[in-house]
Amino acid sequence: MAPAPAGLVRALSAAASALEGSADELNRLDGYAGDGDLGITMSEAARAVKDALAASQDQEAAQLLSTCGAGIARKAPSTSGTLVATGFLRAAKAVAGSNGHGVDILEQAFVAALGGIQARGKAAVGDRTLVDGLDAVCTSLRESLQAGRGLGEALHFAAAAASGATDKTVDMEPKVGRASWVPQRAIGHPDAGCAMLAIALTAAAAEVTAAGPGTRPGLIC
Amino acid sequence: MAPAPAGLVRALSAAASALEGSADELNRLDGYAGDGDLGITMSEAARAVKDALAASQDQEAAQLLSTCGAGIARKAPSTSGTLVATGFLRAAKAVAGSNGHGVDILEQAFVAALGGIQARGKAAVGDRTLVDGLDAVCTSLRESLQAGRGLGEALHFAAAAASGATDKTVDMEPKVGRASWVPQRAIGHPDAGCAMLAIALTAAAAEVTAAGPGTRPGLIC
Amino acid sequence: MAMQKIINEPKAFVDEMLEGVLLAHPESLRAAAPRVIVRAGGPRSGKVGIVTGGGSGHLPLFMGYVGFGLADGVAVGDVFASPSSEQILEATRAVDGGAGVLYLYGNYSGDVMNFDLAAELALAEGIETSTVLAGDDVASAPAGAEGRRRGVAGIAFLYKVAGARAESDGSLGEVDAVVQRAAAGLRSMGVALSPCVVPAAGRPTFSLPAGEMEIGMGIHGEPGVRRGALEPAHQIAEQLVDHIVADLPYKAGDEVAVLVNGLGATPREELYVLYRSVHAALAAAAITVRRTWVGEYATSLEMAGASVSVLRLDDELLGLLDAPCDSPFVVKR
Amino acid sequence: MAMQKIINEPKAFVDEMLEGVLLAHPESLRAAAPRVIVRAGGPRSGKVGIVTGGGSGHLPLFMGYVGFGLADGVAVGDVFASPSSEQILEATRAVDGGAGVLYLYGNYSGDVMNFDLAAELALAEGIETSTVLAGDDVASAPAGAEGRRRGVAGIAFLYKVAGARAESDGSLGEVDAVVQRAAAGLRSMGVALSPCVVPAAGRPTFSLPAGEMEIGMGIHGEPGVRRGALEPAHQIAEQLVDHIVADLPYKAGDEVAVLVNGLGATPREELYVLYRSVHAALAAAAITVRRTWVGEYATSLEMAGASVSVLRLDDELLGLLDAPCDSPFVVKR
Ligand SMILES: Nc1ncnc2c1ncn2[C@@H]1O[C@H](COP(=O)(O)OP(=O)(O)O)[C@@H](O)[C@H]1O
Ligand SMILES: Nc1ncnc2c1ncn2[C@@H]1O[C@H](COP(=O)(O)OP(=O)(O)O)[C@@H](O)[C@H]1O
Ligand SMILES: [Mg+2]
Ligand SMILES: [Mg+2]
Ligand SMILES: [Mg+2]
Ligand SMILES: [Mg+2]
Repeated sequence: MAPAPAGLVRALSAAASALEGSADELNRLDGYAGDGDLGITMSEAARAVKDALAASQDQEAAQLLSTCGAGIARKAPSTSGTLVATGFLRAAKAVAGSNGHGVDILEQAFVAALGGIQARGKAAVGDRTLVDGLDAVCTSLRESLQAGRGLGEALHFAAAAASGATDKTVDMEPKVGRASWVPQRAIGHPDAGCAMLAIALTAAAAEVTAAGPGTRPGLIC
Repeated sequence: MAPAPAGLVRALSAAASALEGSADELNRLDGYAGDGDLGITMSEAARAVKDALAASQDQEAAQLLSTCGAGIARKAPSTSGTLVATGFLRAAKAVAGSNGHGVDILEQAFVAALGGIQARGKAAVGDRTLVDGLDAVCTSLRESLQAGRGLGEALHFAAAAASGATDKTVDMEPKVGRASWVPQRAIGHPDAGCAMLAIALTAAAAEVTAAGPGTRPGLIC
Repeated sequence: MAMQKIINEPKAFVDEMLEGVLLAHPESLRAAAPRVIVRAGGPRSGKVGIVTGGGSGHLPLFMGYVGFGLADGVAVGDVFASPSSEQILEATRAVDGGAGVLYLYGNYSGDVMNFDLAAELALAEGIETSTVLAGDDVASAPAGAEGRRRGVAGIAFLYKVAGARAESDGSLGEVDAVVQRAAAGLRSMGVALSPCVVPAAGRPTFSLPAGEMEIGMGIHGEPGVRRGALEPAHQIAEQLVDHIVADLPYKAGDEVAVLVNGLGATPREELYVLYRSVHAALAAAAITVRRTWVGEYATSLEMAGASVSVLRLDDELLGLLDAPCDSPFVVKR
Repeated sequence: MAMQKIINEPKAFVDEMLEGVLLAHPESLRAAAPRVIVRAGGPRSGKVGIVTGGGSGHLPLFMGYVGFGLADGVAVGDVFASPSSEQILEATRAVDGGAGVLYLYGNYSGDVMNFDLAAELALAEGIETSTVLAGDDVASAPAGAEGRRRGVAGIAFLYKVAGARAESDGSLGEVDAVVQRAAAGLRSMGVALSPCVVPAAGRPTFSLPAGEMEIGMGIHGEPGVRRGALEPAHQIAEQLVDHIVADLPYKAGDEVAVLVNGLGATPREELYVLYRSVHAALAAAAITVRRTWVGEYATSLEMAGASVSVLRLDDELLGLLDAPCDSPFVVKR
């Protein structure tokens, strides 16, 4: 049993910190047409991730992702929290059953997460949710795989794709969740869940790039 | 059956108007240590008096006072309203059973009112209530009687006595009613019920003096 | 401050409220006269009638306690103002079942005078009455001057006791005696966190800056014993319990019923947070809580705050508290 | 705006509230797991269990509906936040009497996901579940999109119906069917007059200037359909009833039960003033009110405002509404 790579631990930790630091911003975005609590929820989720990381010394990647998912499900059981937890749990399964090494396994993890989130939340691409962002991320990772990009570079491309998807939601009508109750009030602002994904991925990418030569490059194994 | 004298009707009407006009002031005074509703109550009482006056054409004085008392009891059943109603009802009885003409019958009416109010409210002179004002008014009317003053003059002296009694309450501790729950908060302000009596009497006195030669001078009969 | 109220003309507030109540609960309540509400079934012959009354703006007080196992009739005053003796007399006539009528209400001088007047008029008509005043607010007068204290939420326990004893066919003297005993062992104290607005006045009854509280404030906004910075729930609970326990005094080993009452705007959740510490403070004094009521039993329109009431129990009182009661506002099984 | 709240540490609010509830009502409620509250008596073998849950801050929703003739267990979330699937699963296990478990809660995506997840886990353990969502708020999605509507105070009627049918030993399918029928004929709409403050946030959930109101606002402060000048009670009533009646549509001759619910700070008196006009508006549409509930059945902390819910009745539903129920928060005889 190999312990989880330091790159994964650092990426998750950086994403968690970025979400905690963006709590007010996320509350504000969720407040336009939702109930303004996404920042609170994601702070809880971030704390669950950090708790999992603190106890991760001997865990392999799949187990760590699964611990994160279970913790988020317990501590942050809102819509986005439950979906993100589902994503972690599905990613954990995908990773455990794979022989991939780099971008390939990252892509498998995200595709599995997206599948789980869509099964649970029943949102389609275009409904103006974090599914839009995840879908763009999966597409980007597939392209990076084909283009033979390295892990760090692929992560930057994925973060950019999530940001781009977030920008596109500004003009979209929400079709599911709280925001769908007053769809017109959402227009003109980006979807909060999508923005959350972009913030997390941007922080993860920056961290992995910044990781010095002493750290292992691999993210999953 | 003689109809009520015009002087009585005008005096009561003037007192009622003065109380309506002082509603905010009375609420304010009652608010220092009471519940701040004396102005509301006295406005209701004033309306009851005006209703009684409007239907008074053929009533004699005792009946008019009794109608006022019943109306106040029905419309303004707070502490002060109930006491004032009791005063009117007792005054009506005193007036009906008397052969007085001027200051003598006025004195009898006020003594009866004071007796009824003390029987109902159980406040002694010095407890910082409208009983203090009424007691001073009774003393003043007795003096006016002995000094052979006319009705108008006696009323002015009575109003002055009520004002003087009100001033004295500023330094007194309340012993009964709402204000007794926080006696220290009343100190420095006059008792609201006492002030109410002074306002009513002052207006009545001014009105009786201002009444031209066309009006009958008698107040009660 | 505009009035954030769901009302029509402020002057019509009380009468429209009454119309709504009668439309909503025709099977339970009826008007015996204007602003006089009695149980729909009419008086049960031989049962002691119970009449209460007081100002509006305190629901479920007073009207909410008209029902089976509670009171029989109520005289409804204007907001925060006494009903008239005429209304009280009408209620007395309507509930008289030949066994006499108990007057049970709060110790406010306007109410006392009007109930006393009604009692004289009722006696002249051959209806015997007896009076018990709730004067449970320890903040309103010192020990030794209990007779001057105002009545607050603790009266809910007295209705329960009185109504249960009357339903079990106690005589007027028996009902009076047990309610007097309950009243003698009943103490309350409250804290206000924000004022309310009387519709006809249109202004707050008092001003209390955000971040402050007033301990001992009365349910009409009568000034309390101390104003200061808002404290945590456990400190509020400890102060209220200290005042209450010191006053009777309750003894170690006593069994009590406790009521944590919301004044209007305070969420039920906060009342339970408060009760948690009330329970602990009583336990620290070796006083055992046998029954707990938490909710809105006596309000002051939309005032924020709460009060704590403690009733010393004996076997009879406990049994009467546990008897069923049923009004559109207060139900116990 | 400081928080005028009787609390200790905001973070401890939900757990201290729960401690208070369990101290106050040990004969009625017990904790089956952290933040999982069930009836003290445990599951009755052969009876369908009913589990509900949702965010805190809405008392008596959701916990207050755990009792005889109502629900059996509740998963308690943070303020305005869903409980976890783990809590729901614990509640499910604790109330299972072998006849299956009904999930009855409000249509919020966080809650839906967690209840669905719990249902999958329960089924894996051999406990059959069935789900009915309250989605009664007509302001939250247009006709044709009923499935997207959020649940508000009308769920009180659904608990009553579900609980009564389960107590009379209906099968899971029978209980589910009658509650679905009730839910299909249930519509609500509300108006908010002031925001509330979530303790952990410390700020109002939204801002609403004095003198304004928001029609159709959700119970967590979700934006409504129209904001404007505060209107008289009768105009508010007419608008709410118009939206509700137009939506189902209720037909002339229909018989209904009506709930006028206070959101937290609005006095009971105002609810009755509102009901007076609701009754008139329904009568104008030739709809007969057979039962009326007025009070706080689903709150939003100290939010000011009210909602109106209308349930179309048939004989079975009327009978189930009239059956007794008994929880520390909701009692009907
Ligand atoms: N059915 C869904 N599937 C995927 N994402 C969703 C869905 N519903 C909402 N979301 C996402 O969740 C975000 C809101 O999350 P959150 O604030 O936790 O929800 P809530 O407060 O309503 O429980 C939205 O901005 C959106 O991106
Ligand atoms: N027992 C009493 N006897 C005589 N006057 C009293 C008594 N109690 C109070 N008052 C007078 O009544 C005034 C308050 O009247 P009011 O505001 O109507 O009372 P409340 O609002 O308490 O019913 C006091 O200022 C005092 O003058
Ligand atoms: Mg949200
Ligand atoms: Mg007063
Ligand atoms: Mg008063
Ligand atoms: Mg939320």
